[in-house]
Amino acid sequence: MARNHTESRNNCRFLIAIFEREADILAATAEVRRRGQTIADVYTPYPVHGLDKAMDLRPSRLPWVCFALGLAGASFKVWFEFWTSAVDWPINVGGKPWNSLPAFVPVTFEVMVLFAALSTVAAFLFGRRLLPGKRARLASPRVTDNEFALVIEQKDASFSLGEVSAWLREMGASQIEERVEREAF
Amino acid sequence: MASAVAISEGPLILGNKTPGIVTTDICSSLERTPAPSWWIAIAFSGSMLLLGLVAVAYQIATGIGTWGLNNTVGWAFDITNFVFWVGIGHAGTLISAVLFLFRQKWRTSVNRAAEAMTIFAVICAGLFPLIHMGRPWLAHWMAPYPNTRGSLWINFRSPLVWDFFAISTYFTISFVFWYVGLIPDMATLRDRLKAGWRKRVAGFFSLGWNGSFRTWLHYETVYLLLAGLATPLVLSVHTIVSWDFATSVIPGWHTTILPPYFVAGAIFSGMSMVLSLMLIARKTMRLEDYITTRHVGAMCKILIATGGMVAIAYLTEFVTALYSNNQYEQFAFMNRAMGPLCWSYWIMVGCNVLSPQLLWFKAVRSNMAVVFVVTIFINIGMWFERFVIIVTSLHRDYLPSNWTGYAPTWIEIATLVGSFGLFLTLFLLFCRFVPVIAMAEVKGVLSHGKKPH
Amino acid sequence: MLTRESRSQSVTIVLAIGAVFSLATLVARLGAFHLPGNHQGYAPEQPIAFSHRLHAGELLIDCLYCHHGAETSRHAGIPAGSICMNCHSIVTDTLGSVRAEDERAEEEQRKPRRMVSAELQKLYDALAVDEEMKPIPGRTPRSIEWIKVHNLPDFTFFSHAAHVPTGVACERCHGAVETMERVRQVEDLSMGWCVNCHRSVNRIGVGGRAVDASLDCAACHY
Amino acid sequence: MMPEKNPKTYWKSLSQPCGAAPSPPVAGDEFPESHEPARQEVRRRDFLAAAGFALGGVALGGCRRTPVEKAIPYLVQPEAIVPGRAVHYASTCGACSAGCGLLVKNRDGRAIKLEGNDLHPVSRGGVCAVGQASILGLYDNRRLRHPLRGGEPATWDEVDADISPLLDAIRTGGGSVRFLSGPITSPTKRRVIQTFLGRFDDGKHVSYETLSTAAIHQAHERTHGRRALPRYLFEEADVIVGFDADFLGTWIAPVAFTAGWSDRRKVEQAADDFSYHAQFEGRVSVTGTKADRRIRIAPSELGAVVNHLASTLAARAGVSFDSGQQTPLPIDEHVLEEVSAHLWRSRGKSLVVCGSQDVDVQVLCNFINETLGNYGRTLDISQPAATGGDGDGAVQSLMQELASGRVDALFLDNFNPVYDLPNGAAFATAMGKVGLIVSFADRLTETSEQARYVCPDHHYLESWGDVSLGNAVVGFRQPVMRPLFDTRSCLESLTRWSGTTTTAQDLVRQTWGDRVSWDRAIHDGFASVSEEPARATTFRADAVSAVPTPDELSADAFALVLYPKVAMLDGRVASNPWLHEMPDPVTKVVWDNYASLSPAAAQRLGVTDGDLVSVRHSPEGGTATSIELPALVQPGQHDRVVAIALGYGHAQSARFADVGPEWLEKKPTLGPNGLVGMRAAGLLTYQKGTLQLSGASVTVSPTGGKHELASTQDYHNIEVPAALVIPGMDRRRPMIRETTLASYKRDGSLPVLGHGTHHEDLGDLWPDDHKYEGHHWGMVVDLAACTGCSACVVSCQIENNIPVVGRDEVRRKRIMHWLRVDRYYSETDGEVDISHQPVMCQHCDHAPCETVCPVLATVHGEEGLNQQAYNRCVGTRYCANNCPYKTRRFNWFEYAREDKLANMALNPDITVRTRGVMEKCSFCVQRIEEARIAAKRLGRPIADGDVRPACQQSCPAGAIVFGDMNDPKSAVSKLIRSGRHYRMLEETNVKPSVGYLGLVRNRKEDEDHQHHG
Repeated sequence: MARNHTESRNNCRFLIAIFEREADILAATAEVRRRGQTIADVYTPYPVHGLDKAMDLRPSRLPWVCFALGLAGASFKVWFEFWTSAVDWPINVGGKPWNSLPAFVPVTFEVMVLFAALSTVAAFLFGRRLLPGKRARLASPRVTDNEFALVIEQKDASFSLGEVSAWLREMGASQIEERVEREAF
Repeated sequence: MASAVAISEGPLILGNKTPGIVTTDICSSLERTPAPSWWIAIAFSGSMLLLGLVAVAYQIATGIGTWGLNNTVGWAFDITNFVFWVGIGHAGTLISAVLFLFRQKWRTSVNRAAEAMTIFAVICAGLFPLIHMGRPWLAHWMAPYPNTRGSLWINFRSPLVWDFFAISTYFTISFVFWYVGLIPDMATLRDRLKAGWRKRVAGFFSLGWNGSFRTWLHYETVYLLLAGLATPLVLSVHTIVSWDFATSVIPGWHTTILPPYFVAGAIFSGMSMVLSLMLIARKTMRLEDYITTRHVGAMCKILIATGGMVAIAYLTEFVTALYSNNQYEQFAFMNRAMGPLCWSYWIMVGCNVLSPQLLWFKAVRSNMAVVFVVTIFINIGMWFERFVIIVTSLHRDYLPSNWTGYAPTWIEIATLVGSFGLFLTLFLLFCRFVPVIAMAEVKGVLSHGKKPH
Repeated sequence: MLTRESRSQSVTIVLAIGAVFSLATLVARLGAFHLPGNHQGYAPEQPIAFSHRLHAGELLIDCLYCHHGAETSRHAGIPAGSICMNCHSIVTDTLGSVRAEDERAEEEQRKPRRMVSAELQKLYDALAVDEEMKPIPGRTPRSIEWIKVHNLPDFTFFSHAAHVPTGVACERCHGAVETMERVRQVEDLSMGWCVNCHRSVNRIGVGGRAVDASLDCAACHY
Repeated sequence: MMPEKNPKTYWKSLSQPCGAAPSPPVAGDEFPESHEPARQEVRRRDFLAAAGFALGGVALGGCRRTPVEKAIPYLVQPEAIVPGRAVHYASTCGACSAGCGLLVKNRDGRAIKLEGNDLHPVSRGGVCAVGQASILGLYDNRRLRHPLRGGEPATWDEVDADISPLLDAIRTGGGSVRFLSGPITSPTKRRVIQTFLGRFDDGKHVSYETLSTAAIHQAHERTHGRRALPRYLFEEADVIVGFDADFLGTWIAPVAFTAGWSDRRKVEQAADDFSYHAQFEGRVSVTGTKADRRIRIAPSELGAVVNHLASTLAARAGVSFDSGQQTPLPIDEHVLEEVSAHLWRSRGKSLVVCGSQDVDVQVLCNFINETLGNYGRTLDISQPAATGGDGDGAVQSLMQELASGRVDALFLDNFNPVYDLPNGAAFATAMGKVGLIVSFADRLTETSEQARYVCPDHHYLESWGDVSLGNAVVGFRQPVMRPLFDTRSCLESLTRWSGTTTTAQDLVRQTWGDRVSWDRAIHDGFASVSEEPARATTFRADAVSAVPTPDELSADAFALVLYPKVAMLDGRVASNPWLHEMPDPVTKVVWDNYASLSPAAAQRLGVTDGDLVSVRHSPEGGTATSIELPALVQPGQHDRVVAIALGYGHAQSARFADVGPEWLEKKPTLGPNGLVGMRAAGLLTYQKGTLQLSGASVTVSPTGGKHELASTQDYHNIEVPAALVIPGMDRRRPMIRETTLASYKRDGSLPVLGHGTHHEDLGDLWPDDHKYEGHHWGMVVDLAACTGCSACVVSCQIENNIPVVGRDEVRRKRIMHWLRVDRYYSETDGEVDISHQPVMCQHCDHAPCETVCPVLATVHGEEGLNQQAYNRCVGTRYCANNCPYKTRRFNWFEYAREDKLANMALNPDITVRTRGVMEKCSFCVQRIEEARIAAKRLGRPIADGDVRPACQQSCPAGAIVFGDMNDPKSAVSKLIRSGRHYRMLEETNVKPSVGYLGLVRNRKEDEDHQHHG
């Protein structure tokens, strides 16, 4: 994202190759990288197994968000329960001790899960700029149906449209299109 | 679990589908005008819902006295329905989260509907603690917020507070989990539909999804994390629900076996409900290729396993009571089996212990009609299990002078019917407006276009 | 035509302005905001414009002279007409107007007329007494219907007798009544306000004396 | 205590003329609703309802509207009244003729609670349920608010102007005037009636009572030459033998008798002095449940048993007694021997009482008491109370007189012969022949609506009066509030029609003159009268003869026993909802009467609870009467007896049509006859000139119909059903722990419980967090003393504004009483032992209810109270589910009713609860707080005895003791140290603050029915 962002001022040229089979897109993606081209992104109707390796993507760091906020939520809650029950207004409830730690566990757990899950999803949506009502910009209208789109960014002048198109077709691309956009999809 | 349902019986999805066919198959049922059967169904469930709404409105306007409760039996249909619906809900989470963690690919055909069922069941469940209050308009007092009372907080030692947190968390997480799973399919729908309000709605909820694999990568992580969080959550929720009873002093409630017993029961009842619904959907929505005998068979095996756990729990309770040398404890269980409400106990045993034994036979498992009947029996039995636990324990506790009976009023029965109405109405609307099968996930398990293994 | 981006920008701006505006309104009204049941600042008009400033502030009449139930009863009590009449059978108007009348009478060389203020006339009307403070035959006295200023919810038991003898000053809850022309509810009388005072007096005592102010629910709710 | 007459000054024109406590001076307002505390009750509910919508209101918080509430002061400050402070006035209860001492709590000019007067020599601080509830009669909206003339409202002047000339005409014409009343215990009233009637040539006073004791009067006339009711001194009796006399429940003066009886049943005070009590009866009375030995006999067997007892005792004493033609003894002779031996051993310190209306039997009882030397010791005829004693026949002769048209004027006291008399309808017809009927009834009844003039008497709390209590003691009555309505004392009416205008106060004062110190008598509520000499009597042995043997019952007939229920008596209180909803101490049924049958009899007839049976009485030569009633199976009842309560089917009960909440599945409180229960008075018979409540031969046949009875208890046995118990395990639940006197004296403790319920105190897990360093309130209930009379239940209901819910709600087990009395049967060899156990919130220190409340609506106080904050409650009912004692009560509906008059009886210190909240016993925390504030003002700590909850206050037996458990010298601490103290369900470690003292029956050890686990 960051890389795309710096170039967003300028118009970029993208080459979009559409594939119809999962096996073809996997092969083509690997081939693009082997040939040293820059993959802007690959668009698939479902998470294609192995594509992350083919694209050489790093694993997501969202688990850290999940862990940190889950822990924060749990700590906050256990403190809050202790503070309300034993410090702010200690009330004798059924002769139980002021600090009834075991009784605080269930709510603490629930709040931990709630914090962890919501923060992870929020981080994901925010990180991928997925917002309600946002207009989707599609590489191909059927990319959410049954097509796989490989989008190659034309980084430098040495990019040869014809050559790339040719071997992409060879790899099974059913359709190839060039598009000029202000930013990536 | 994984071994119990190990799949080696052929392809998951029949009919040699391609992703495009999947899209068409699933979306076309949303795009057609609804079949008359759907209209009949929604009219039926809608009237049930209406009946329930009238009953609840009457009850809130008049008082809890319109239920058959008394000074000894303070809970009956209300909390029975609550626990029942929470239990139903758990199967959805289990199918989507636990089976996801166990990499059970067969879940993809059923997880969407199962998750929807979870949400609707939790809505139904959440309704009951609310309306069972004497003063439901003060329900917000359950939440700890700063106030002008000093501040007077809430009692974190009360299992009802735990419940409040557990159910609201569970609903939130289930909803988020379901919605996250729905985002790609919403995008599919958006891109298929012609311009119109449905396209705009789908567009709004698809959050601008464009199938980017970078997003998919994070998405899969999120999904995994949610599954990982939902799994202990589902266990915790029913454990907490069981603590409503287990932490009390009432014989028949006050027992340590309740948490595992409840969780097993929840899975058992939920699975049977999922199966009931899927069998209906399979037939009415012509999804035989997606929900195959293999799916049904796998779920039947889960039913046998969880039914067995439940049966063991029933037995253990008795043995524990017998061994306790505590006259109240022993009486509570003798009274269940032979007291004035023993019919409810034997319905429970008949439905939950005996009827699933039929599923040992493959012939039964592959006969959809018989399986359907068995699942209905299990649903009935599991409702009665909660009824037995709540009512038979309460109606005859320590002091013989307090012993009473219990009989529901029409208002209570109408409320139960209404909760089914709510559930079915929501489910039917879901079938109409939301892809009932997780297309993106099904596409992922198709053999089409993949390199042969 | 606006581009898609600029349209979304303008929407954002409009939304932001709206948000800021409503927030500002909200903050401005925060001071005036009361939860339901909180009648802080309530100062209803009374059937007789009785001035606490005059009676308690200027004339230094002790609170307990009129509100004599405060020491022994849960209600401090609104003084009966008979208590007013202890003074007002003689005092019928302000000193100023009585003097003025005296001077005028002297000027006009007549006996000064009895001056009766308009507000006190309401008292005499209620008690159905004439200028000589004799009952007017055929007229039934009516009670004066004062408007209650300090209302506690009915589920709250409050006893003046538990507070006044312990040394809790009247102004602690009622504010500086001796400065008020018309009585106003100064405190919010919320449960938190009660509880916080109970908490603090348990630490610091009342007038230097240690007290035991209960924080039990049943101290007030039963 | 009484304010003196206010000197009239110019603005005090509204002060009270007779010095009664002034009501708020709202002129012409019958219901002073503008009066602040009364209105608070109404607003309280409104507020709670409104608070419900608080959330919605938050949004509207900005637009604030303050509800205008008015504060209306007195015009003239009465000296004795501080608004908001209660004043107590001593008076005498007027609910029955026993005349118990009262302290009437008066708040802001209205009476709100009746408490017992501890100093009272007869009742000694107790008040029964009926007495407690009589306060509601004051605020009864069916009361007449003015005199009636021909059914139309009239003024007193108009009525007087009519009646006086009519009476003059009768007087000059030598006509006859009759005054019909219930038994009159007031010397002043008797005097005024005599004066009034004395002006006529033929003036006669006739008195009558359904719950007649005429046979005792007549028997004493025969044996002692004095037609009187002796004073019974149960506190002096080592051995008590009762024959069909429910002296702890309804007979003559149950409160005084309970106090005396229980004096000798307190093991801690009198282990060596514990009385022995045997009871012979056919039905199961409250007294029978408390007897050490209860012997079931049919009414027809009573004579034979008394005969045998008299002859054995005569033999022991060497007195001649002609036992006549001895009938075989219908009971085990060893039992009779045991009773006789006990009596003989305690001669001079024993007491035989008999409730029979057979004069011959009563004479024999007198003979037994005389033979034992009990006269002058345990019963006294030398200074009896002045009661009526016209004999039951007088009213029947009066009826003939009326029917013949010879009576010119009939005056009817505030009572209802058309309902009470077996031939009431005939009486009503006979009344039609009388020219002038004047009734003093406070309402329109079957009787008073026939009167041309109804001159409503004051309620007794509004009147002056006196009650002769015997032993030269007189109880005094003073008005505790200004009369609510335009009523007039019957005394004043009669005086006025006699031509003078003396006030009732002066009339009472004239009666006693200098013989009592007036101010002190009014202050105390009673006085000893000097110069009232005891009249010695001698026993006339010649009057004694054996009882003739009654006719045998035919094989399929039942002996009818008509009896007054503890709460309903003869029906005089049939308009009181509190009493209708008070569970019967023995059957636990509310809002109905029924035909009680023994289990064997019910089986023989093939009926069970609620099956309608027809009870038919066809006297020889008379017309048959029958009533249809639901059956009730009553363990412990004689197999040949059918018992039916009087007092039901009363026209006044028609008003309860709308009691209880309205909703879809509501079932009516009233029976198919539009009334509560069935009138059984038609089955009363006359025999040998006395009114017979029992003994008539009736047939009982099932009709096939059904009428579900509303009972507060479904399961009655202390043992759980055998089929539900694992063989070898304990069937008996240890709620009631009992022992025999013999084994208690030996062990000093209760029998050890079986394992499984045995409790070992393992100490506290968190000893430091909750120490209860100040007071730690606790209660002990003595099960040996408790008779189950339920005075505490009604007292609690009144004190704590507990609503009446109606028959259907009780049937649904939703009674609201905070305090209930559990009744258990335990059966050994066919003999039934009955135990009563008052159960209220146990205020557990480890309260299970508190832990589960999500919103902290029920939490523990610093002094060990389990507190319930209604305004915080959201109504999950979790607390009630988790209460092992099930003492919590939920407001299933909006039970509170908008009855401005009846709501004046509400306690202004207590919140009226709204729908949807939980409530329960608070240990009368308002009384604790009141005592705390009072003690603070006096600068001393709360002393033992300062706080007495309503239940303890009213208990005639002193069975309930409340106090500080931290104070080792307090009464409650002393009882906790007793060997028979136990706490219910202590094995659950909930640490209740309420304890019980085990039930002790004076039996030999081998008779011990207690199951040793």
